[in-house]
Amino acid sequence: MSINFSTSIAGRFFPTPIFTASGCAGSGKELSQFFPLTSLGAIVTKSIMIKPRSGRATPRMAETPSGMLNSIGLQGPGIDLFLENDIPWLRDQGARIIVSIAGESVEDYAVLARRLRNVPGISALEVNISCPNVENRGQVFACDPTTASDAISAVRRNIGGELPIIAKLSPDVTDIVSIAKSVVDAGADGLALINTLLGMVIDTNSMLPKLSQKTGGLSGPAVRPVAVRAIYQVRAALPEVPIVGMGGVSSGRDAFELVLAGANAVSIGTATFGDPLAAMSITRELEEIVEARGFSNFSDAVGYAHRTEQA
Amino acid sequence: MSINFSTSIAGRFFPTPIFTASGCAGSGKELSQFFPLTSLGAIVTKSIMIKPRSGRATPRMAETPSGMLNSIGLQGPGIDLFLENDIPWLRDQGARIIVSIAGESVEDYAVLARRLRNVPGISALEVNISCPNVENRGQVFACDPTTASDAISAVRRNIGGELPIIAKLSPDVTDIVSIAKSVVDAGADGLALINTLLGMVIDTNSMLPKLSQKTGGLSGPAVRPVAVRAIYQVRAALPEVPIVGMGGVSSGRDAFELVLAGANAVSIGTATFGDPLAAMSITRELEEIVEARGFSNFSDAVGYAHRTEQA
Amino acid sequence: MINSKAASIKAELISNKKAGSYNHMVFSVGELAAHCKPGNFVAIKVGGPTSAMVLRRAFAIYRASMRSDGMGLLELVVAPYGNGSKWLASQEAGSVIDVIAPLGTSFGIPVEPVNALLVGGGYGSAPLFALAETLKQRGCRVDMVLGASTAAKIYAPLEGKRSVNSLTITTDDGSAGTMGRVSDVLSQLIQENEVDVIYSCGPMAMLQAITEISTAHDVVHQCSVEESMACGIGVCMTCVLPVQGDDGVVRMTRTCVEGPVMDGNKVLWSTSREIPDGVWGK
Amino acid sequence: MINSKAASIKAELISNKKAGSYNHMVFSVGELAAHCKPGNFVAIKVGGPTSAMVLRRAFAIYRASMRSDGMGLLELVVAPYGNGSKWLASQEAGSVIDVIAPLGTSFGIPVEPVNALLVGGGYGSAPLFALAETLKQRGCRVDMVLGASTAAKIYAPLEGKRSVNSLTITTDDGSAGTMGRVSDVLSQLIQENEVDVIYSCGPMAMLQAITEISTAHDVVHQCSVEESMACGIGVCMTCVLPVQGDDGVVRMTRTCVEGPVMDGNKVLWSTSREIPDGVWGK
Ligand SMILES: Cc1cc2nc3c(=O)[nH]c(=O)nc-3n(C[C@H](O)[C@H](O)[C@H](O)COP(=O)(O)OP(=O)(O)OC[C@H]3O[C@@H](n4cnc5c(N)ncnc54)[C@H](O)[C@@H]3O)c2cc1C
Ligand SMILES: Cc1cc2nc3c(=O)[nH]c(=O)nc-3n(C[C@H](O)[C@H](O)[C@H](O)COP(=O)(O)OP(=O)(O)OC[C@H]3O[C@@H](n4cnc5c(N)ncnc54)[C@H](O)[C@@H]3O)c2cc1C
Ligand SMILES: Cc1cc2nc3c(=O)[nH]c(=O)nc-3n(C[C@H](O)[C@H](O)[C@H](O)COP(=O)(O)O)c2cc1C
Ligand SMILES: Cc1cc2nc3c(=O)[nH]c(=O)nc-3n(C[C@H](O)[C@H](O)[C@H](O)COP(=O)(O)O)c2cc1C
Ligand code: FES
Ligand code: FES
Repeated sequence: MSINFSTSIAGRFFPTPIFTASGCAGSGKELSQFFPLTSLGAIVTKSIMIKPRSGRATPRMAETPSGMLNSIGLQGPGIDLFLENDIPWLRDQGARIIVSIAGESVEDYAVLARRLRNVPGISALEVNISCPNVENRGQVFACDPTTASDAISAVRRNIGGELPIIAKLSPDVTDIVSIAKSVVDAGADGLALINTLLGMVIDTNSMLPKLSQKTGGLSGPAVRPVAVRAIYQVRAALPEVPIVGMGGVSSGRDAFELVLAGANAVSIGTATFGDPLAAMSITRELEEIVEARGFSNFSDAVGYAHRTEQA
Repeated sequence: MSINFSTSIAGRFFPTPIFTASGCAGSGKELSQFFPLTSLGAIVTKSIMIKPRSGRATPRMAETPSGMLNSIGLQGPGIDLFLENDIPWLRDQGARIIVSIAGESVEDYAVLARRLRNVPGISALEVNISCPNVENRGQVFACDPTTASDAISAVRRNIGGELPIIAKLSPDVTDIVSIAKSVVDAGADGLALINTLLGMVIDTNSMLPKLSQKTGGLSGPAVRPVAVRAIYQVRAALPEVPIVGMGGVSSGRDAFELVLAGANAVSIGTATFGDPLAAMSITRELEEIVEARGFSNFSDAVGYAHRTEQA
Repeated sequence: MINSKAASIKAELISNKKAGSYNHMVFSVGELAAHCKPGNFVAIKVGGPTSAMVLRRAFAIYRASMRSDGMGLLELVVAPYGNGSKWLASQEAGSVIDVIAPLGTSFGIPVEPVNALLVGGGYGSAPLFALAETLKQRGCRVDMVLGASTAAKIYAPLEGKRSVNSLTITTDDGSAGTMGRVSDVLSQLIQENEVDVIYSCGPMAMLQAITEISTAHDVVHQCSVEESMACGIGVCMTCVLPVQGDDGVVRMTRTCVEGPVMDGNKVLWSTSREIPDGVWGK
Repeated sequence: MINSKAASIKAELISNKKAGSYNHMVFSVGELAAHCKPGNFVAIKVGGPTSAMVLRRAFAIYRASMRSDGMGLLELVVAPYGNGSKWLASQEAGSVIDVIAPLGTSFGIPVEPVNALLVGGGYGSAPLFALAETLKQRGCRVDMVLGASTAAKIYAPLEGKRSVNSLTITTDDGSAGTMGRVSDVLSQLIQENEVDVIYSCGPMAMLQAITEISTAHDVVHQCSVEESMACGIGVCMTCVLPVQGDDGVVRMTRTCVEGPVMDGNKVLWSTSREIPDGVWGK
């Protein structure tokens, strides 16, 4: 095929617009057994925190109609081991790397940004602000324009001028556009939409919540209409800000839907659990659709569903 | 079977806890061809407004994974014809009637409450506040504690002491508990959870939003985990307030899940589109499950999944 | 009100055969077959017990008959298009399918013999053959026009062709019959055959074009419309069209209960995705 | 790292037969069969193309073999329980199923002949028969205990029984063998047969009970655990258990890549739905 299938996010170039979603591909080692990581636009690593983290007790997941709940609780090795083991390995693979970070306080985000600012081989930082803020009664950063922008400002001040910042937003808010605006004002170069929706499953045998933590994050095709709506609204309000779209994409058609809504790149999460090769088949299918619809540049399709408003 | 399967909402008695969901059963005429309406706990009628309303242009719906989007736009005959035709017919059937009302201004809700206050044969009023407030930049009443409670207060002041008020909330908010508290403070006797989630589908052939109104309300099994979470949170915060639960229920197991989370009754919406007899099979299955789990009173199962916290 | 004979049943699939681009599918539906009239449709559950598809799919009844051995047969013509119809078309004889039938209005049959022109687009020809038979039995002259994008999408079985006086075919690509659209040949046929009534079924744009021609020639036009339907039984309000009532008022009208067969001249056709001015409650 | 032989394939279902409460299912998997070891599992896509089930289901490999004609066979024992397993068990020979295999760790085979005791609960007996054969070939003594709630849930095919020195059966309701649980009979068997190593597979509560006994008798315990898995390939972190590493540190460890076969004595069994104290990163 002959179309230009590359995309760019805040000045960074990616040869294809299909990324992995944070937390759904680990740090790439396992998937590399199924395909070379270089065939991804980028690998977005599992959100890393300052310290090692056990995550939540099991059960951590429940399948739901066309989706799943998870409450992994950000299990991970902490930034030191991550920088020691995962980043060099990914660099050796030649993968394009987007590092996702998560914190429990504004200071955590600042510390993580400082640790990452001079690490070579990273394309961008994705800032997961769908985390409880321990300094504010556990309220999730992404659920309030002020705390959301505090976290992003902390990263902005500490990251230096080089690395683009992508703020990842939660759909569990009354007005996602106002949150998007506040984090862009605070220095985010791009937005990732959407994180999971808060949900719960009750086991009707034990008659107790299925997850040990009671609530969990809903992902998968079930949430795709919410993702498309969020991306469309934010693209309409902030036409110049690049968006990494995600939420229930499991085919090239689905990815194209997010692109038409306004996504400059599309991350694949839950679909990888059903099919380790999902990102590859979606890449192939999306390229076919974009070409079949008559686009010679992928970027011309981004936000194309808005065209009536613009006319 | 010998269990006590009845439920009560704000002092009103219903012989079974399975209701229809507003907008998913019209005013009962069509379903009465499939089963007698008396076998429902109650029929909740399609939200009625003051004046006749054409609703939105088609396409008004799109199927989504394990769900659907709709943007009917509250098509209906207006309160006069509704009181003239639908209520007498329903009374003749012997059905228990919950009338759902919707307005575009606080005054609309007041007017509708006055029109309904002396109508005999109604068990309760369900107040759909997931409507755009034309006096406040089209912001949805249910999305803000103040506007939500303004609408409910207007109904409270005008309805008189007789008819229980059930406030129907939107899940598209950052903190549903605060909205629930505000409407209860404003005089709601019960809560209906949840209305649809705001979503969008883009047609990848036309490359435009599938619905004429672009966005629509997401319903069906896809949203059940969000409904269970909302009901559980509100039940935990307001243990004494009765809840009519709904969202993605298509089996007795699903209904039981909402009951365990805290629903005193369960409304069936989208499932009726897939099976006109859904409410009947769900009633049968739920009664079987409740009995099989050892409850002799349905009401003992309500909120049973909270028991660890109480212990 | 909804079709008073409507019932929800489990029907065994008796046969499923390819016919051009379509599948001709036969179900055993017992007594129900006796209540199905030309123009009625059925609503079918698709995808099996763990399906992500929550809505039924509507299909026009191609033919319904009571066999002499008492078996009631229902026949459909299915275009395997998206997930639902592909699933249905992939079912094998012996499968048990969840069907609600019959639904909706049927074609009005004139009491006196008239000259009828039947116009079908794509699988829209399906309900016209049973209609043609009925009309012939009433002594009508029946001419038929079928159109599609290409030859394989013309559904016109041999036995069906027998019951019409003439059959004209149009295809967009010229692979069968006249190159062009059904509307291109209508005016001439109406005049030649002194047509009194047009019966049509097919894509909405075709029905709109036919309405323009029927109005110009002052011919009655009964059309079977196809708005997407969530429930098929009148409770969801997704399937509406602006239609003028007997009282002159235009209302957003449910095509699943007051259709699918409607008076084409009373429909306010529109492609604008907006409610036309003057509609009740706009 | 994940099983280095793991691959995603379409496998034809060759046969599907009821065996008590279970289905014995045979798939044609080609060369892959040669790489499957006792203890490995497979991950299967369930529900067909329009399924609402987005996650694979894990199944222990009952047997894998290369036939003399070059056909590679993979055999599973499936309990039809919920939507996924019921769908799988309802598939007919000839269906093509999406399988990832082999996954996870396998049972460690001793280099010297030892006395082995194999303990299975319910369908947990499945992987033990292939293991028994391997151990016998290495000259081990192999005793087996199988437990279930009731007789129909004991999976113990004739040819499987042949490869063990003794088979003890327990059922909760006494409908077969001794009434009671497998753990009730273990101590005696360990002593009588001078058991060096226990291999087990079954519900987590059973594995925990066995661990207590194996620790008391200072016997090695290799168990195949069953935590619910979303991905099966190590990328989602849903399938973790607190397990002590060689460095003495207890980490939440993925049972899909560092299991399902694990050293039972290193697992911190817990039913509390809380992360035990002392776990790394708590
Ligand atoms: C009253 C009525 C009668 C109908 N009769 C028939 C019939 O006799 N035979 C039949 O095959 N279908 C018929 N349909 C259409 C049928 O109900 C489904 O819409 C169709 O099978 C597609 O469903 P799906 O799940 O495969 O596709 P979906 O994934 O649900 O896609 C549906 C969408 O595709 C469009 N579409 C549907 N079919 C086609 C097609 N063939 N070519 C291009 N676009 C299409 C629809 O307008 C809709 O937007 C009828 C519909 C109605 C409302
Ligand atoms: C490593 C591993 C190996 C496995 N090996 C096998 C195997 O060899 N054979 C096999 O049948 N299954 C096996 N399973 C279980 C299998 O993966 C599925 O969980 C099971 O088939 C249920 O899936 P479902 O979709 O039918 O039910 P779901 O609706 O997904 O319900 C699953 C739930 O039911 C519980 N459950 C699952 N099976 C049973 C049962 N039989 N009795 C009571 N509760 C149950 C699970 O703990 C879980 O909470 C294995 C699982 C793992 C992780
Ligand atoms: C098991 C699991 C773990 C996740 N972990 C993270 C995470 O660590 N950081 C993050 O920003 N998002 C995380 N997510 C959210 C995904 O990155 C993604 O935003 C969401 O799942 C929606 O996409 P999907 O429907 O394609 O999965 C996780 C999702 C799942 C299912
Ligand atoms: C087609 C359709 C129309 C609806 N109309 C209304 C309405 O008029 N008033 C209202 O309060 N809710 C309305 N709802 C929301 C339902 O009552 C219900 O809250 C929601 O659909 C979730 O339940 P479900 O998943 O069982 O459908 C409508 C839902 C659908 C699908
Ligand atoms: S399809 Fe539901 S009202 Fe017509
Ligand atoms: S199942 Fe996903 S990491 Fe083990």
